[in-house]
Amino acid sequence: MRVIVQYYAMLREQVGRNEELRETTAETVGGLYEELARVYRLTMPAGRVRAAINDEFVRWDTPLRDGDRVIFIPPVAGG
Amino acid sequence: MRVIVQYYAMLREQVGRNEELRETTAETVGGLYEELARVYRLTMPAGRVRAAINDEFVRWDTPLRDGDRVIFIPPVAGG
Amino acid sequence: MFELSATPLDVSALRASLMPRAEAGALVTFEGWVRNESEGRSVTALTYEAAEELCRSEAEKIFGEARAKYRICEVRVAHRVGTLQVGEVAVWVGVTAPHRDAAFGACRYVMDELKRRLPIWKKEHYTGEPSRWVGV
Amino acid sequence: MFELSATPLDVSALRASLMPRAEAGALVTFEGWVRNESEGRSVTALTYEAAEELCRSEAEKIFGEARAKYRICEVRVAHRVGTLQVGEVAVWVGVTAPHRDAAFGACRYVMDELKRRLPIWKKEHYTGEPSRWVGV
Repeated sequence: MRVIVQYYAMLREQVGRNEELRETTAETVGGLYEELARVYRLTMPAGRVRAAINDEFVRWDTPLRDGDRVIFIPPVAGG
Repeated sequence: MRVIVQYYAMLREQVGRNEELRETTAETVGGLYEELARVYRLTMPAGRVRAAINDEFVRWDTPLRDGDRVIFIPPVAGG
Repeated sequence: MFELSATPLDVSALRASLMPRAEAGALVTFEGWVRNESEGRSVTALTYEAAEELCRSEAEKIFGEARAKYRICEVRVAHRVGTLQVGEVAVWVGVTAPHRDAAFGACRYVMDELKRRLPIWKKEHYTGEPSRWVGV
Repeated sequence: MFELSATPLDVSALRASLMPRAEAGALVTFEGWVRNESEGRSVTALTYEAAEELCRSEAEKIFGEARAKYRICEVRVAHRVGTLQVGEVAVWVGVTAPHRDAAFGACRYVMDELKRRLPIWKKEHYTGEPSRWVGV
Protein backbone atom coordinates (compact mmCIF):
# COMPACT_ATOMS: atom_id res chain seq x y z
CA MET A 1 0.00 0.00 0.00
CA ARG A 2 1.13 3.54 -0.75
CA VAL A 3 0.38 6.56 1.41
CA ILE A 4 1.42 10.21 1.34
CA VAL A 5 3.02 11.34 4.60
CA GLN A 6 3.37 15.04 5.42
CA TYR A 7 5.84 16.28 8.01
CA TYR A 8 5.81 19.49 9.99
CA ALA A 9 7.99 21.29 12.50
CA MET A 10 10.31 19.00 14.48
CA LEU A 11 9.26 15.91 12.50
CA ARG A 12 9.98 17.71 9.22
CA GLU A 13 13.45 18.59 10.46
CA GLN A 14 14.20 15.05 11.67
CA VAL A 15 12.90 13.41 8.49
CA GLY A 16 14.55 16.05 6.31
CA ARG A 17 11.57 16.67 4.03
CA ASN A 18 7.99 18.02 3.93
CA GLU A 19 6.33 15.07 2.33
CA GLU A 20 6.93 11.61 0.91
CA LEU A 21 5.06 8.95 -1.04
CA ARG A 22 5.65 5.87 1.08
CA GLU A 23 5.22 2.16 0.39
CA THR A 24 4.25 0.57 3.71
CA THR A 25 3.02 -2.69 5.19
CA ALA A 26 1.70 -0.93 8.33
CA GLU A 27 -1.99 -1.62 8.84
CA THR A 28 -2.82 1.31 11.11
CA VAL A 29 -1.74 4.91 11.42
CA GLY A 30 -0.04 3.95 14.70
CA GLY A 31 1.87 1.17 12.96
CA LEU A 32 3.01 3.65 10.33
CA TYR A 33 4.38 5.99 12.99
CA GLU A 34 6.33 3.12 14.58
CA GLU A 35 7.83 2.32 11.19
CA LEU A 36 8.79 5.95 10.55
CA ALA A 37 10.19 6.34 14.07
CA ARG A 38 12.48 3.35 13.41
CA VAL A 39 13.57 4.45 9.94
CA TYR A 40 14.16 8.15 10.75
CA ARG A 41 15.14 7.72 14.42
CA LEU A 42 12.34 10.10 15.47
CA THR A 43 12.76 11.25 19.06
CA MET A 44 9.12 12.17 19.72
CA PRO A 45 7.32 9.35 21.59
CA ALA A 46 4.16 8.13 19.85
CA GLY A 47 2.13 9.03 22.94
CA ARG A 48 2.76 12.72 22.30
CA VAL A 49 1.89 12.65 18.60
CA ARG A 50 -1.58 12.90 17.07
CA ALA A 51 -2.50 11.88 13.54
CA ALA A 52 -4.79 13.10 10.78
CA ILE A 53 -5.85 11.28 7.63
CA ASN A 54 -7.10 13.37 4.73
CA ASP A 55 -7.41 16.44 7.01
CA GLU A 56 -9.45 14.73 9.72
CA PHE A 57 -8.01 13.90 13.12
CA VAL A 58 -8.07 10.12 13.63
CA ARG A 59 -7.37 7.62 16.40
CA TRP A 60 -4.09 5.78 16.51
CA ASP A 61 -5.74 2.43 15.60
CA THR A 62 -7.40 3.76 12.44
CA PRO A 63 -6.70 1.42 9.46
CA LEU A 64 -4.65 2.82 6.60
CA ARG A 65 -5.96 2.71 3.05
CA ASP A 66 -4.10 3.00 -0.18
CA GLY A 67 -3.74 6.66 -1.19
CA ASP A 68 -4.36 8.11 2.30
CA ARG A 69 -2.69 11.41 3.10
CA VAL A 70 -1.32 11.16 6.64
CA ILE A 71 -0.13 14.01 8.88
CA PHE A 72 1.64 13.32 12.17
CA ILE A 73 1.16 16.15 14.63
CA PRO A 74 3.77 16.72 17.32
CA PRO A 75 2.73 18.90 20.32
CA VAL A 76 1.24 22.14 19.03
CA ALA A 77 2.00 25.69 20.17
CA GLY A 78 -0.10 28.23 18.31
CA GLY A 79 -1.15 31.67 19.53
CA MET B 1 -24.93 76.22 55.76
CA ARG B 2 -24.35 76.56 52.04
CA VAL B 3 -23.56 73.66 49.71
CA ILE B 4 -23.17 73.32 45.97
CA VAL B 5 -25.45 70.66 44.49
CA GLN B 6 -24.80 69.25 41.03
CA TYR B 7 -27.53 67.49 39.05
CA TYR B 8 -27.21 64.98 36.25
CA ALA B 9 -29.45 63.07 33.88
CA MET B 10 -32.99 62.57 35.15
CA LEU B 11 -32.38 64.68 38.27
CA ARG B 12 -31.02 67.53 36.14
CA GLU B 13 -34.15 67.42 34.01
CA GLN B 14 -36.50 67.35 37.01
CA VAL B 15 -34.66 70.15 38.84
CA GLY B 16 -34.25 72.14 35.64
CA ARG B 17 -30.60 73.03 36.11
CA ASN B 18 -27.07 71.57 36.34
CA GLU B 19 -26.02 73.10 39.61
CA GLU B 20 -27.14 75.33 42.43
CA LEU B 21 -25.68 77.02 45.50
CA ARG B 22 -28.11 75.95 48.21
CA GLU B 23 -28.76 77.24 51.73
CA THR B 24 -29.84 74.23 53.77
CA THR B 25 -30.53 73.13 57.33
CA ALA B 26 -30.09 69.44 56.47
CA GLU B 27 -27.43 67.83 58.60
CA THR B 28 -26.64 64.84 56.41
CA VAL B 29 -26.45 64.15 52.70
CA GLY B 30 -29.57 61.98 53.10
CA GLY B 31 -31.40 64.85 54.75
CA LEU B 32 -30.45 67.10 51.86
CA TYR B 33 -31.88 64.65 49.33
CA GLU B 34 -35.16 64.52 51.27
CA GLU B 35 -35.32 68.31 51.20
CA LEU B 36 -34.62 68.45 47.44
CA ALA B 37 -37.11 65.65 46.74
CA ARG B 38 -39.80 67.69 48.48
CA VAL B 39 -38.90 71.00 46.83
CA TYR B 40 -38.47 69.66 43.28
CA ARG B 41 -40.94 66.76 43.50
CA LEU B 42 -38.19 64.31 42.54
CA THR B 43 -39.61 60.94 41.53
CA MET B 44 -36.49 58.86 42.22
CA PRO B 45 -36.72 57.13 45.62
CA ALA B 46 -33.77 57.87 47.91
CA GLY B 47 -33.00 54.14 48.09
CA ARG B 48 -32.01 54.16 44.42
CA VAL B 49 -29.78 57.24 44.63
CA ARG B 50 -26.14 57.35 45.70
CA ALA B 51 -24.29 60.47 46.79
CA ALA B 52 -20.80 61.91 46.43
CA ILE B 53 -19.23 64.80 48.33
CA ASN B 54 -16.27 66.57 46.74
CA ASP B 55 -15.89 63.73 44.21
CA GLU B 56 -15.87 60.91 46.76
CA PHE B 57 -18.76 58.49 47.14
CA VAL B 58 -20.22 58.80 50.64
CA ARG B 59 -22.78 57.07 52.82
CA TRP B 60 -26.25 58.51 53.16
CA ASP B 61 -25.64 59.46 56.82
CA THR B 62 -22.48 61.49 56.10
CA PRO B 63 -22.66 64.94 57.77
CA LEU B 64 -22.74 67.96 55.47
CA ARG B 65 -20.20 70.74 55.88
CA ASP B 66 -20.36 74.29 54.68
CA GLY B 67 -18.98 74.56 51.14
CA ASP B 68 -19.40 70.85 50.27
CA ARG B 69 -20.02 70.02 46.64
CA VAL B 70 -22.68 67.31 46.53
CA ILE B 71 -23.63 65.10 43.60
CA PHE B 72 -26.70 62.85 43.70
CA ILE B 73 -26.34 59.82 41.47
CA PRO B 74 -29.45 58.17 40.06
CA PRO B 75 -29.06 54.61 38.69
CA VAL B 76 -26.13 54.57 36.25
CA ALA B 77 -26.01 53.01 32.78
CA GLY B 78 -22.59 53.46 31.22
CA GLY B 79 -20.99 51.25 28.62
CA MET C 1 -5.77 55.89 31.86
CA PHE C 2 -9.39 56.99 31.65
CA GLU C 3 -10.91 59.49 29.29
CA LEU C 4 -14.32 60.84 28.36
CA SER C 5 -14.71 61.97 24.78
CA ALA C 6 -17.34 64.13 23.12
CA THR C 7 -16.11 63.05 19.67
CA PRO C 8 -15.97 59.57 18.06
CA LEU C 9 -13.38 57.24 19.65
CA ASP C 10 -10.31 56.57 17.54
CA VAL C 11 -9.98 52.85 18.24
CA SER C 12 -6.76 52.47 16.24
CA ALA C 13 -5.06 55.23 18.21
CA LEU C 14 -6.30 53.78 21.51
CA ARG C 15 -4.91 50.36 20.61
CA ALA C 16 -1.62 51.84 19.38
CA SER C 17 -1.15 53.64 22.70
CA LEU C 18 -0.89 50.23 24.43
CA MET C 19 1.63 48.73 21.99
CA PRO C 20 5.19 49.59 23.04
CA ARG C 21 5.88 47.28 26.01
CA ALA C 22 7.92 44.21 25.14
CA GLU C 23 6.86 42.17 28.18
CA ALA C 24 3.21 42.33 27.07
CA GLY C 25 2.17 39.15 25.26
CA ALA C 26 -1.59 39.63 25.23
CA LEU C 27 -4.04 42.41 24.48
CA VAL C 28 -7.76 42.04 25.17
CA THR C 29 -10.09 44.80 24.10
CA PHE C 30 -13.78 45.32 24.67
CA GLU C 31 -15.93 47.67 22.61
CA GLY C 32 -19.53 48.54 23.36
CA TRP C 33 -21.47 49.60 20.28
CA VAL C 34 -24.79 51.42 20.10
CA ARG C 35 -27.40 48.83 19.13
CA ASN C 36 -30.56 49.45 17.12
CA GLU C 37 -32.65 47.67 19.76
CA SER C 38 -33.09 47.77 23.53
CA GLU C 39 -35.56 45.55 25.39
CA GLY C 40 -37.74 45.29 22.32
CA ARG C 41 -37.73 49.01 21.52
CA SER C 42 -36.26 50.35 18.29
CA VAL C 43 -33.39 52.70 19.21
CA THR C 44 -32.42 55.57 16.92
CA ALA C 45 -29.71 57.19 19.05
CA LEU C 46 -28.29 57.45 22.58
CA THR C 47 -27.17 60.34 24.74
CA TYR C 48 -24.54 59.78 27.44
CA GLU C 49 -23.99 62.19 30.28
CA ALA C 50 -21.20 61.81 32.87
CA ALA C 51 -20.11 63.31 36.19
CA GLU C 52 -16.61 63.81 34.90
CA GLU C 53 -14.38 64.16 37.98
CA LEU C 54 -16.20 61.45 39.87
CA CYS C 55 -15.87 59.16 36.84
CA ARG C 56 -12.16 59.74 36.78
CA SER C 57 -11.59 59.00 40.46
CA GLU C 58 -13.84 55.92 40.36
CA ALA C 59 -12.13 54.62 37.21
CA GLU C 60 -8.73 54.97 38.90
CA LYS C 61 -10.02 52.90 41.83
CA ILE C 62 -11.24 50.21 39.45
CA PHE C 63 -7.87 50.16 37.68
CA GLY C 64 -6.13 49.76 41.06
CA GLU C 65 -8.39 46.83 41.91
CA ALA C 66 -7.69 45.22 38.53
CA ARG C 67 -3.94 45.59 39.08
CA ALA C 68 -4.25 44.03 42.53
CA LYS C 69 -6.22 41.06 41.17
CA TYR C 70 -4.42 40.43 37.87
CA ARG C 71 -0.83 40.73 36.66
CA ILE C 72 -1.30 43.29 33.90
CA CYS C 73 0.85 45.84 32.10
CA GLU C 74 -1.50 48.61 30.96
CA VAL C 75 -5.20 49.38 31.17
CA ARG C 76 -6.96 52.10 29.25
CA VAL C 77 -10.60 53.13 28.95
CA ALA C 78 -12.35 55.65 26.75
CA HIS C 79 -16.07 56.42 27.09
CA ARG C 80 -18.18 58.63 24.88
CA VAL C 81 -20.41 61.41 26.09
CA GLY C 82 -22.98 63.31 24.03
CA THR C 83 -25.30 61.93 21.37
CA LEU C 84 -24.33 58.77 19.47
CA GLN C 85 -25.87 57.12 16.44
CA VAL C 86 -26.48 53.38 16.02
CA GLY C 87 -23.18 51.58 15.34
CA GLU C 88 -20.96 54.12 17.11
CA VAL C 89 -18.48 52.96 19.74
CA ALA C 90 -19.77 53.94 23.20
CA VAL C 91 -16.93 52.51 25.28
CA TRP C 92 -13.51 50.99 24.65
CA VAL C 93 -11.49 49.01 27.21
CA GLY C 94 -8.00 47.71 26.47
CA VAL C 95 -5.78 45.65 28.78
CA THR C 96 -2.29 44.30 28.09
CA ALA C 97 -0.60 41.62 30.17
CA PRO C 98 2.26 39.16 29.92
CA HIS C 99 -0.26 36.30 29.56
CA ARG C 100 -3.80 35.95 28.27
CA ASP C 101 -5.47 34.81 31.49
CA ALA C 102 -4.74 38.11 33.18
CA ALA C 103 -5.66 40.17 30.11
CA PHE C 104 -9.06 38.48 29.74
CA GLY C 105 -9.78 38.55 33.47
CA ALA C 106 -8.85 42.19 33.95
CA CYS C 107 -10.66 43.43 30.82
CA ARG C 108 -13.82 41.70 31.97
CA TYR C 109 -13.44 42.98 35.54
CA VAL C 110 -12.84 46.56 34.45
CA MET C 111 -15.81 46.54 32.05
CA ASP C 112 -18.20 45.01 34.61
CA GLU C 113 -17.18 47.45 37.33
CA LEU C 114 -17.29 50.49 35.03
CA LYS C 115 -20.82 49.61 34.03
CA ARG C 116 -21.88 49.13 37.63
CA ARG C 117 -20.07 52.05 39.28
CA LEU C 118 -19.22 54.93 36.94
CA PRO C 119 -21.57 57.91 37.19
CA ILE C 120 -22.58 57.81 33.53
CA TRP C 121 -26.18 57.95 32.38
CA LYS C 122 -27.72 56.86 29.13
CA LYS C 123 -30.81 58.28 27.49
CA GLU C 124 -32.28 56.18 24.70
CA HIS C 125 -34.09 57.81 21.79
CA TYR C 126 -36.76 55.77 20.02
CA THR C 127 -38.95 56.04 16.97
CA GLY C 128 -42.47 57.11 17.94
CA GLU C 129 -41.92 57.06 21.72
CA PRO C 130 -40.48 59.57 24.18
CA SER C 131 -36.81 59.29 25.08
CA ARG C 132 -36.01 57.53 28.35
CA TRP C 133 -33.16 57.42 30.89
CA VAL C 134 -32.06 53.80 31.10
CA GLY C 135 -32.18 51.97 34.43
CA VAL C 136 -34.50 54.53 36.00
CA MET D 1 -13.70 32.97 9.25
CA PHE D 2 -10.18 31.65 9.71
CA GLU D 3 -7.05 32.73 7.90
CA LEU D 4 -3.33 32.08 8.00
CA SER D 5 -1.14 34.95 6.89
CA ALA D 6 2.51 35.08 5.90
CA THR D 7 2.51 38.88 6.16
CA PRO D 8 1.82 41.16 9.17
CA LEU D 9 -1.81 41.15 10.33
CA ASP D 10 -3.78 44.30 9.55
CA VAL D 11 -5.64 44.60 12.84
CA SER D 12 -7.67 47.63 11.76
CA ALA D 13 -8.93 45.82 8.68
CA LEU D 14 -9.74 42.70 10.71
CA ARG D 15 -11.74 44.75 13.19
CA ALA D 16 -13.49 46.71 10.42
CA SER D 17 -14.62 43.45 8.81
CA LEU D 18 -16.74 42.73 11.91
CA MET D 19 -18.39 46.16 12.07
CA PRO D 20 -21.53 46.27 9.91
CA ARG D 21 -24.14 44.31 11.91
CA ALA D 22 -26.59 46.51 13.80
CA GLU D 23 -27.63 43.81 16.30
CA ALA D 24 -24.05 43.50 17.60
CA GLY D 25 -23.56 45.48 20.79
CA ALA D 26 -20.19 44.08 21.89
CA LEU D 27 -16.85 43.30 20.32
CA VAL D 28 -14.13 41.46 22.23
CA THR D 29 -10.76 41.00 20.60
CA PHE D 30 -7.70 39.07 21.68
CA GLU D 31 -4.23 39.68 20.28
CA GLY D 32 -1.20 37.55 21.02
CA TRP D 33 2.07 39.45 20.64
CA VAL D 34 5.57 38.04 20.33
CA ARG D 35 7.27 38.58 23.69
CA ASN D 36 10.97 39.15 24.30
CA GLU D 37 11.02 36.41 26.93
CA SER D 38 9.91 32.80 27.27
CA GLU D 39 10.45 30.73 30.41
CA GLY D 40 13.46 32.82 31.35
CA ARG D 41 15.07 32.73 27.90
CA SER D 42 15.63 35.90 25.88
CA VAL D 43 13.64 35.55 22.63
CA THR D 44 14.77 37.34 19.48
CA ALA D 45 12.18 35.99 17.03
CA LEU D 46 9.62 33.23 16.43
CA THR D 47 8.81 31.01 13.48
CA TYR D 48 5.30 29.60 13.08
CA GLU D 49 4.53 26.65 10.84
CA ALA D 50 0.99 25.35 10.21
CA ALA D 51 -0.75 22.37 8.61
CA GLU D 52 -3.01 24.66 6.64
CA GLU D 53 -6.02 22.57 5.61
CA LEU D 54 -6.20 20.81 8.94
CA CYS D 55 -6.07 24.20 10.70
CA ARG D 56 -8.97 25.42 8.65
CA SER D 57 -11.20 22.41 9.33
CA GLU D 58 -10.35 22.40 13.04
CA ALA D 59 -10.96 26.16 13.33
CA GLU D 60 -14.40 25.72 11.73
CA LYS D 61 -15.21 23.06 14.32
CA ILE D 62 -14.16 25.40 17.13
CA PHE D 63 -16.31 28.21 15.68
CA GLY D 64 -19.28 25.83 15.55
CA GLU D 65 -18.75 24.92 19.20
CA ALA D 66 -18.52 28.60 20.16
CA ARG D 67 -21.79 29.32 18.32
CA ALA D 68 -23.48 26.42 20.10
CA LYS D 69 -22.31 27.63 23.52
CA TYR D 70 -22.69 31.40 23.15
CA ARG D 71 -25.12 33.69 21.34
CA ILE D 72 -22.71 35.48 19.03
CA CYS D 73 -22.90 37.31 15.70
CA GLU D 74 -19.47 36.89 14.06
CA VAL D 75 -16.17 35.25 14.89
CA ARG D 76 -12.94 35.78 13.00
CA VAL D 77 -9.40 34.55 13.56
CA ALA D 78 -6.14 35.38 11.81
CA HIS D 79 -2.89 33.60 12.66
CA ARG D 80 0.58 34.41 11.38
CA VAL D 81 2.93 31.90 9.82
CA GLY D 82 6.61 32.46 9.02
CA THR D 83 9.17 34.37 11.06
CA LEU D 84 8.01 37.15 13.41
CA GLN D 85 9.97 39.73 15.36
CA VAL D 86 9.34 40.72 18.98
CA GLY D 87 6.23 42.89 19.22
CA GLU D 88 4.52 41.49 16.12
CA VAL D 89 0.94 40.22 16.32
CA ALA D 90 0.96 36.41 16.18
CA VAL D 91 -2.78 35.82 16.45
CA TRP D 92 -5.94 37.93 16.39
CA VAL D 93 -9.37 36.74 17.54
CA GLY D 94 -12.47 38.93 17.25
CA VAL D 95 -16.00 38.06 18.38
CA THR D 96 -19.13 40.21 18.11
CA ALA D 97 -22.35 39.50 19.99
CA PRO D 98 -25.53 41.28 21.05
CA HIS D 99 -24.24 41.34 24.66
CA ARG D 100 -20.85 41.37 26.34
CA ASP D 101 -21.16 38.10 28.27
CA ALA D 102 -21.31 36.07 25.09
CA ALA D 103 -18.56 38.10 23.38
CA PHE D 104 -16.14 37.63 26.29
CA GLY D 105 -17.03 33.96 26.76
CA ALA D 106 -16.75 33.03 23.10
CA CYS D 107 -13.51 34.97 22.51
CA ARG D 108 -11.91 33.21 25.46
CA TYR D 109 -13.25 29.82 24.38
CA VAL D 110 -12.06 30.21 20.79
CA MET D 111 -8.59 31.36 21.86
CA ASP D 112 -8.14 28.54 24.40
CA GLU D 113 -9.26 25.87 21.93
CA LEU D 114 -7.16 27.26 19.06
CA LYS D 115 -4.10 27.14 21.24
CA ARG D 116 -4.82 23.59 22.33
CA ARG D 117 -5.99 22.07 19.06
CA LEU D 118 -4.76 23.87 15.92
CA PRO D 119 -1.83 22.15 14.19
CA ILE D 120 0.47 25.15 14.46
CA TRP D 121 4.03 24.91 15.72
CA LYS D 122 6.27 27.58 17.14
CA LYS D 123 10.05 27.68 17.03
CA GLU D 124 11.69 30.16 19.35
CA HIS D 125 14.96 31.82 18.41
CA TYR D 126 17.22 32.95 21.26
CA THR D 127 20.40 34.91 21.73
CA GLY D 128 23.36 32.56 22.27
CA GLU D 129 21.35 29.32 22.30
CA PRO D 130 20.01 27.01 19.60
CA SER D 131 16.45 27.57 18.40
CA ARG D 132 13.84 25.24 19.86
CA TRP D 133 10.36 23.94 18.97
CA VAL D 134 8.07 24.94 21.82
CA GLY D 135 6.17 22.25 23.73
CA VAL D 136 8.40 19.45 22.47
